[in-house]
Amino acid sequence: MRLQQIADKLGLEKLTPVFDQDIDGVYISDMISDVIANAKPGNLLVTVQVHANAVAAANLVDVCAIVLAQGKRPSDDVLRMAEKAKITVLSTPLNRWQVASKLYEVGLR
Amino acid sequence: MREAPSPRYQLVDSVPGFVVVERAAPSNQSRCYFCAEATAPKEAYREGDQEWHFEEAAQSFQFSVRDNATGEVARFHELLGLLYYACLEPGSKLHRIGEVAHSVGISIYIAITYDSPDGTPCEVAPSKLEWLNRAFNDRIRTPGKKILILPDLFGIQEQVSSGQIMLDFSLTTMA
Amino acid sequence: MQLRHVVSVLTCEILSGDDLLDLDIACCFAADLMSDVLASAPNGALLVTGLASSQMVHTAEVADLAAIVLVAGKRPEVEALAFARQRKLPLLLTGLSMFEVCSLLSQHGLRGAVRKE
Amino acid sequence: MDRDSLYRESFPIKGDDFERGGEVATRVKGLLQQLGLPRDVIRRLSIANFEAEMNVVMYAREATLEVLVFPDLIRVQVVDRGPGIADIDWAMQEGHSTATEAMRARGFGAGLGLPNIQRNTDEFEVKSDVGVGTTLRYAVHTTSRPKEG
Repeated sequence: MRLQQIADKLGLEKLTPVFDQDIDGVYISDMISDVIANAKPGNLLVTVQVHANAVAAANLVDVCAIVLAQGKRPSDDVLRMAEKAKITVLSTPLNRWQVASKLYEVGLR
Repeated sequence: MREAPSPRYQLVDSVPGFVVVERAAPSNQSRCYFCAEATAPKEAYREGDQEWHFEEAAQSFQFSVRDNATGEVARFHELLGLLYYACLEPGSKLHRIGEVAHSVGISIYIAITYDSPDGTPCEVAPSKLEWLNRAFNDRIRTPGKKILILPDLFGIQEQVSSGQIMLDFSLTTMA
Repeated sequence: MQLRHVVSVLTCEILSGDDLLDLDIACCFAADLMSDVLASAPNGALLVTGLASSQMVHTAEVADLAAIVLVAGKRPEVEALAFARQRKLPLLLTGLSMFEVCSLLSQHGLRGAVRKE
Repeated sequence: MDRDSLYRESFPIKGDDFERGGEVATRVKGLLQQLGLPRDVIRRLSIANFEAEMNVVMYAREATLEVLVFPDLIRVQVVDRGPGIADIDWAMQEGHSTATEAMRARGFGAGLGLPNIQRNTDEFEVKSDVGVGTTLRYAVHTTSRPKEG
């Protein structure tokens, strides 16, 4: 499934331009070490972590996008960093649980 | 989900633990080490004329890299964390170098290491860094994108804060 | 959903609270940042987390949560386990990821937490 | 070279070998540490060496980085076989160092981190033949005499 489709279906707010690509699975964590160890390339990373290191880790493991749950918004510096690394940042007022349920409903595994 | 082809170099044997930061009195020297115990030790202890006190702990992990072609395994016990160049002060030397590399698709990360007992940073052998680079690059699927993990050629280790290194500090803050 | 149902859906190892499996779970909250749990988790929720330190159980106690599922095969700190047993706080382990836990439980009808304002 | 060096060592650099980018700078840093040089000297040389190495990795086919140790300075010579630099003055201008897209569009190969190499060294010289390659020579003065061994 494409990132743009997911963003539209879940009504996610785009904090950066969408760098559209195929999504391969979902990884939910707020822990940088977890993301480095376990997230897979092409994963959609769902988190409330808005620290610059979330972008640094996302870039390192080549996740396709970051979905910030609970309406979290990073600073403009962090958004610029993400955009530069071509990592899409999306935001939703839903919490992680709700995001997970919806992603599962639309068919992500 | 599509099955990715099995990469040659792989992160394996992930061991959870803590990065423990401790500080000595009276010298006020600080150092950090990895602790794979279930609980980070918080008791103060003496070493020579210094008394070391627990200062902070962050959840972290250590891992090995396996070469699936030969079965060889290298453990990265000296690696504390990675520092993304973009997390550094804009205009600093490394930030500028990182920007240049970024413009040709290379993401620079600096391997930040644990301290040896005398407080100086450990070093990651070049051959091991090559494995680390291959392990991360084998996972990349974005065409043209490359990860370059460098040792601290630039002497930045002493200038960076734990917040700039990819670690899970402040996870447990109950603010 | 009863806690025993959660255990079977996620094939959990029960570290604490094996006598509390009749407990009824109203809803679920997934988080690693404890400040987030305090701010947003409703009482009685099942906490799904990857944080293995004792702050995890302390936070669950303070926020009056029903039980904890530790994901991705992590083992809790010794102190965390002792605290959970002492306070009769069920502590479950699963090898599944946070996404798998959330999506499986929601498929089985468990609701997410409605955000506290 | 107008006088003999105390020690010299050559390090080959291969172009397009990203995962080993920085390896030569790392090995040279180890050598400089063994010589007991001041930390600032090591840092400045390491930055210059890394820049030079990355130039090769990004733009050239192959190169040799040679380190020459003198009592009062460390000299480095990087000879690459690559596209060369058509307009060295332009490549040396600050600001052009990061404009790689523009540089590539104008046919510049190396020259990417040249101003930074110059900034970090006490002597700096660049010679280039388009289509043949580029030779960088730079040196950092050591304030203290290198230790034996």
